[in-house]
Amino acid sequence: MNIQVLADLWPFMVCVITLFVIGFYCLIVTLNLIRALIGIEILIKAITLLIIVVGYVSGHSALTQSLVITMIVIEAVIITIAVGLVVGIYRKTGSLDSRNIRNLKG
Amino acid sequence: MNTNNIFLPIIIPLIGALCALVSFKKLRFLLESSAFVIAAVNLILAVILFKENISLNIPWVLGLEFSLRLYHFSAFILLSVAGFGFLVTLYSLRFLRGKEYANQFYGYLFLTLSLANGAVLANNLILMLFFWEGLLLTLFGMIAIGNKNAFQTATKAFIIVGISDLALMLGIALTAYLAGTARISNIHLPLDTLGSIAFILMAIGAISKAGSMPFHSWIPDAALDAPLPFMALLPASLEKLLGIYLLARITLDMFILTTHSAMSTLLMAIGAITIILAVMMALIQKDYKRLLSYHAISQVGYMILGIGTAVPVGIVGGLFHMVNNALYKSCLFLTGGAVEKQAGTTSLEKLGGLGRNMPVTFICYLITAAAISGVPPFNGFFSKELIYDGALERGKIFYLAAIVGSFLTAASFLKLGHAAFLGKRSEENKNIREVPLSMLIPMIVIAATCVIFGVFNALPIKYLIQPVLGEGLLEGHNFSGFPTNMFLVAVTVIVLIAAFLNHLFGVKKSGSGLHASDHIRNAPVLVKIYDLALKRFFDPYEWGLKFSRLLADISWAVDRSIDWIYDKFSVNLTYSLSRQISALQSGNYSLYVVWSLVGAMLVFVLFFIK
Amino acid sequence: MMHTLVLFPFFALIILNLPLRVIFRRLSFWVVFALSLIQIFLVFFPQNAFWGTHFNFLNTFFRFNLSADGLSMVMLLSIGIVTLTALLVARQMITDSDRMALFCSLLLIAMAGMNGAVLVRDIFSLYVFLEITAVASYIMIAFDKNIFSFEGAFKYLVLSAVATAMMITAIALVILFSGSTEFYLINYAIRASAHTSLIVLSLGLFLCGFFIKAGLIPFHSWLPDAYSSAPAPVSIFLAGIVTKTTGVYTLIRIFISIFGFNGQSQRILLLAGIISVVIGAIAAITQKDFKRMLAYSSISQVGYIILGLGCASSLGIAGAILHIFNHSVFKSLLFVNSAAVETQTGKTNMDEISGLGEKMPVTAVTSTLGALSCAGIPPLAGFWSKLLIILALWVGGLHVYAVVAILSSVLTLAYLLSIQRKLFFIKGNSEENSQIKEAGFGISLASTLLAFISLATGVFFPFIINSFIVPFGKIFGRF
Amino acid sequence: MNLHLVILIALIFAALWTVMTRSLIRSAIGLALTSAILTIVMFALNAPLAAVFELSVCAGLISVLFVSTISLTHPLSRQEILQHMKDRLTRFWYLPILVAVCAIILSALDIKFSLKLPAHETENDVRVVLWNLRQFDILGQIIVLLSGVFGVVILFREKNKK
Repeated sequence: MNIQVLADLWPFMVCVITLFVIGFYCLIVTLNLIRALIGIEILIKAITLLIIVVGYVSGHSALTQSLVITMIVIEAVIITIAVGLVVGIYRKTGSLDSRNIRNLKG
Repeated sequence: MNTNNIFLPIIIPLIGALCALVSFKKLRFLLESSAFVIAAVNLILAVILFKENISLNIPWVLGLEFSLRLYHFSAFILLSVAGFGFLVTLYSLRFLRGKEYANQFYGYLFLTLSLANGAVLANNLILMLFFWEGLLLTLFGMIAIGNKNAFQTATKAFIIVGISDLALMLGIALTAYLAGTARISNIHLPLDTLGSIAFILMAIGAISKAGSMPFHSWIPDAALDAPLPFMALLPASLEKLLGIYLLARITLDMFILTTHSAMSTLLMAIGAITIILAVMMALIQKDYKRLLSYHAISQVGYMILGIGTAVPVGIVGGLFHMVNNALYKSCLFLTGGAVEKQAGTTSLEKLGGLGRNMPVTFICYLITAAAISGVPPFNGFFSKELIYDGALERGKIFYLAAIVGSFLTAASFLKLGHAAFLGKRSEENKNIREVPLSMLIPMIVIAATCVIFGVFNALPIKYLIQPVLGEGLLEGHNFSGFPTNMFLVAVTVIVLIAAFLNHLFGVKKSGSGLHASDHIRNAPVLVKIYDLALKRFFDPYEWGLKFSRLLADISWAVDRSIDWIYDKFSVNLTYSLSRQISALQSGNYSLYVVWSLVGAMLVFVLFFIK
Repeated sequence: MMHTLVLFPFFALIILNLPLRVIFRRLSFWVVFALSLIQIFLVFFPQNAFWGTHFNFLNTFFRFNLSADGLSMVMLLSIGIVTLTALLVARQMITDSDRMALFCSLLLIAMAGMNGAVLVRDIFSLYVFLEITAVASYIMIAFDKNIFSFEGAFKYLVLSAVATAMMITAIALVILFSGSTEFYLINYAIRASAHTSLIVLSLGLFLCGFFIKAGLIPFHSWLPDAYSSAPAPVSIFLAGIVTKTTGVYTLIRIFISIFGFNGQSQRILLLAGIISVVIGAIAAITQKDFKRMLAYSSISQVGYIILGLGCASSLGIAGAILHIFNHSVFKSLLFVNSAAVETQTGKTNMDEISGLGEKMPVTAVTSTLGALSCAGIPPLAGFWSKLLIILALWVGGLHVYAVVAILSSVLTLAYLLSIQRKLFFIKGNSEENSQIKEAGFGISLASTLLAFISLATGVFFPFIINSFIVPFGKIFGRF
Repeated sequence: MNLHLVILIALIFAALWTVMTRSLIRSAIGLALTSAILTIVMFALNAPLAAVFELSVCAGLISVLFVSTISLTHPLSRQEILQHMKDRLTRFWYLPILVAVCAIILSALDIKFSLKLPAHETENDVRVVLWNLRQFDILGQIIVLLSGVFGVVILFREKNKK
């Protein structure tokens, strides 16, 4: 690791933060359940990028790579489950509109 | 003798109480026999212990000591308590037969005996208070098992006696603080400012136990509602004994009551007022038991007057009067009970001419009524003479009150005797018979004792009462024998004759024994006072009720507004808040994410605010 | 020895789902039953020679960095108890043996996940095992496959994903300044380095992530929806232990093992705690649904735990840990009771149910005990832990917090007793209630057991304080 | 370095397109594209193994999952699509501006990290780290995969029965 690398860190950080903004915006604003999942996916992309950058900068890229591999597996499973839930909701309500899942309130 | 025997007077009645409370209704014989045996054992024990002098101090919880002391005064009271307990038990055996509450009554009776013995023996103020409060509970219980009004009356008694016990408690606390010890035999306090307060507080406890004004008002009510043996036992004898015992203890031992002190005058004033007011109320009663109950109050006045004089002759008179009163008053209540048992009522309107049906009862009544009126040579005469003597020494006004009380007492008993035992007998009373022997025996024994204590008055005075004062206080006097002050005797005799004449006048005017006192009742000024009194205008309890009702109204208003704050305002506020929060939970997950992000921002803001 | 707690459920899971499932299907209940009992046993006898000798060979295959301190032990005990309870209730409520086998497998996964999360000493492994627990929870919430359960599970998933995102970001930052993911190395790095802004950033992200998982206000919103939509045994499991492990335990762990306390973090904990305590209790008052009310109550109780943690004193942390245990007992108990009411009447709306006391005496009595414990009435268990927390607040000079905590306790008592009265003790509609019986053996057994634990913990508290709390004080003495 | 910047900007644009495109299918494809660009970044940052995983799992598996889900669901009618487009435009219109503002401000900040990082040990191979040092994570991965299987079994089984 050297000073040059550290100096280059900031553009990556900017990219990560921007991806976070896009992901959260999508998650909050969309009314489509699948697009909400895509928002979550973009969040995960941002995190993946962050970890890799951190590993690159700090010189622990083996560690961070293994972490990223584990994370990708887990997120894949979570997205699978989420898709399962979305399909279930679609079967019950006939649409992917998130306004259909506002039954539980109060 | 073993020191531990001092526990027996407390334990034996306690065993009796437990036996009685657990016994089944079916086993009436067992209940009655065990009650009789326990009462008898208690009496024998008191006799055996009479000459003993035992002192016992055991360290107890919280640094207090469990200390009992048996000496001539407490032994004397112990004997009296045991004696009355025995006689009342004997009487109750028949009176309570077939009553639902018999086992409860015996239980309370023995509990009362046990606690009374404890209170008499206690040589520690705290310990005494413990027994004293126990008596409050048994008092409540005994009244409450009477007729259907009894519970209300019991509550009234409980409140009145409870308040005065509270005063006693404060007094005890103050006394123990001032004296630095709670052991009664070590306390000798002067009556300075704090001492006077302590004295007054403890005296309130004592005289309210004895039933003096203004703590009397539950007694006439209880007379109607509670079981009759209760009246003979508690207000008539036991409570008087305990109250006056405590009063004597605080005036003789614990505080140094000098002859011309304000406290002494205060006590005498209370005594005098009690005598007059209670006997005036007694005069107009139309119920056997109620009339007697007012006399029970009135007689306390004599005792307080006597002890309050703080001169030897008065104190001896007061204590002697205490014994005498316990005797004749309980006997009078027992005759009342006999009448109630046989005639089914105690209302004087329905009674009359029972003297022929119940001769023994009548004779007992005659003797004891003469004794209470102060007719020589019965015991009442001698004690009253001593009290007159003492009162005259302190001031003519007290003597005057005492003698007027005596006149009215005599008048009211003439009226009572006339209305109940003489006069015209109604048809339904034709078949009334004399009461059974077990009820007669106590009456006869007590009446006989009245005569004996009168004729041989040296017996109680020399052996029972004068030792209490001790040689130092007596200064070589001996108050037994026939009164020495012939002037007083003459006045007494004149008063009694006047009372008799007054009665004849009343009978002639109204035409019956029952209304013989109506001319006094209808006298110009008195009529209004009486009217007010009958409306319970002079009953402090009623005042208290009215005052507390007023207080209740005020606090009701305050309470409503506070309640509104609690009940409506805060609840509605909480509910509306709750609904607002629920409304925020709209079910939209996007909103949830937004909240979480806002929360995260707040967390970071908090982190960077130092 | 501790690795067996993760490996046994894992092996059991594989064996039960081998192609011979037809045979093992019937066994699955007993396997989970035995495993949870073993776990409880292990907590009480951690040094037992049997585990030391017979299972050491596993160490040669696996190199796991696991250890258990007092906090982990309490969590393991709670996990064992709540799993057992959920299992007993599930046996009563899930009749189809195929579905029961699936449920048991999910329980095993969640159990392995939570045990792992409690035992690991590596921040990334902690994340992995939290995710295992979370995945199992999503599936369990959606187990009934009706629209409500899908909705609850989806909301939990979305919020949980947000929490995960925050948490991994924080982990990345931690790696950036410490170069490691192990607790003690991070702790060294924090003490040694001066990158305060990075440390604060990562701590803040951790806090937010775990606040979401623990359901503190204003991060709570998924919690009532998920609890109320889940099937009854899953509600018990979620409320009793899942959120406590994934949110509360992790919070305590990162504070005591990694970051330590400072003024700012303490203030955040206290504020989050007190807001949750008050708002959770207020929101619970007007709830119509039994389970939803309990969910809000859960938020409020978690607030107490966080308050105890926020004291940053050993007394407060001991109170917090004890309250986790007590909460997992009494809240599971109340959810078991709600399951009993739900199975017997078919309703969860409190306005439609009343006067069950005569018909369901066991439920009535045990739920009253649970409610009193929850409200902190002596001598039940909840009283002592709340007392410790409030005492710690007072001793720490946080008088306002202490007073508010006591007042909210009154509020808790108010709403819990009012529902007790409504459901069990007033006269109900006798026609409607005529068919209702006591819930079956499994539910009654579970509720009786939990009520007994709650009572025994309270009554024998003086013994417990000597054998558990004082050791806690030693462990956390350095903070 | 300039190359990095170009790739990063491409990544952001891919993500933006993913979010803002009106069709779900295009959105899924956009996600795959984002993943692919991320893979390039990861290769550039000296993380080849993770990059391969990213490409295979995220760009491959998850995109397939999304596409198949989208095809499972009922396609919208023409009018609905038009209505939908209007809605989306009004709601997503702000996102590019937000992203632009965010990116410009952050770039302008240009924070220089002056980290004193702990000296790291000799760099291990990824496989060594993964298999030897992070065994517990591997165990966790296996359990997660198993739970994923259970999830699929439970959540999708209804279709099989029908």
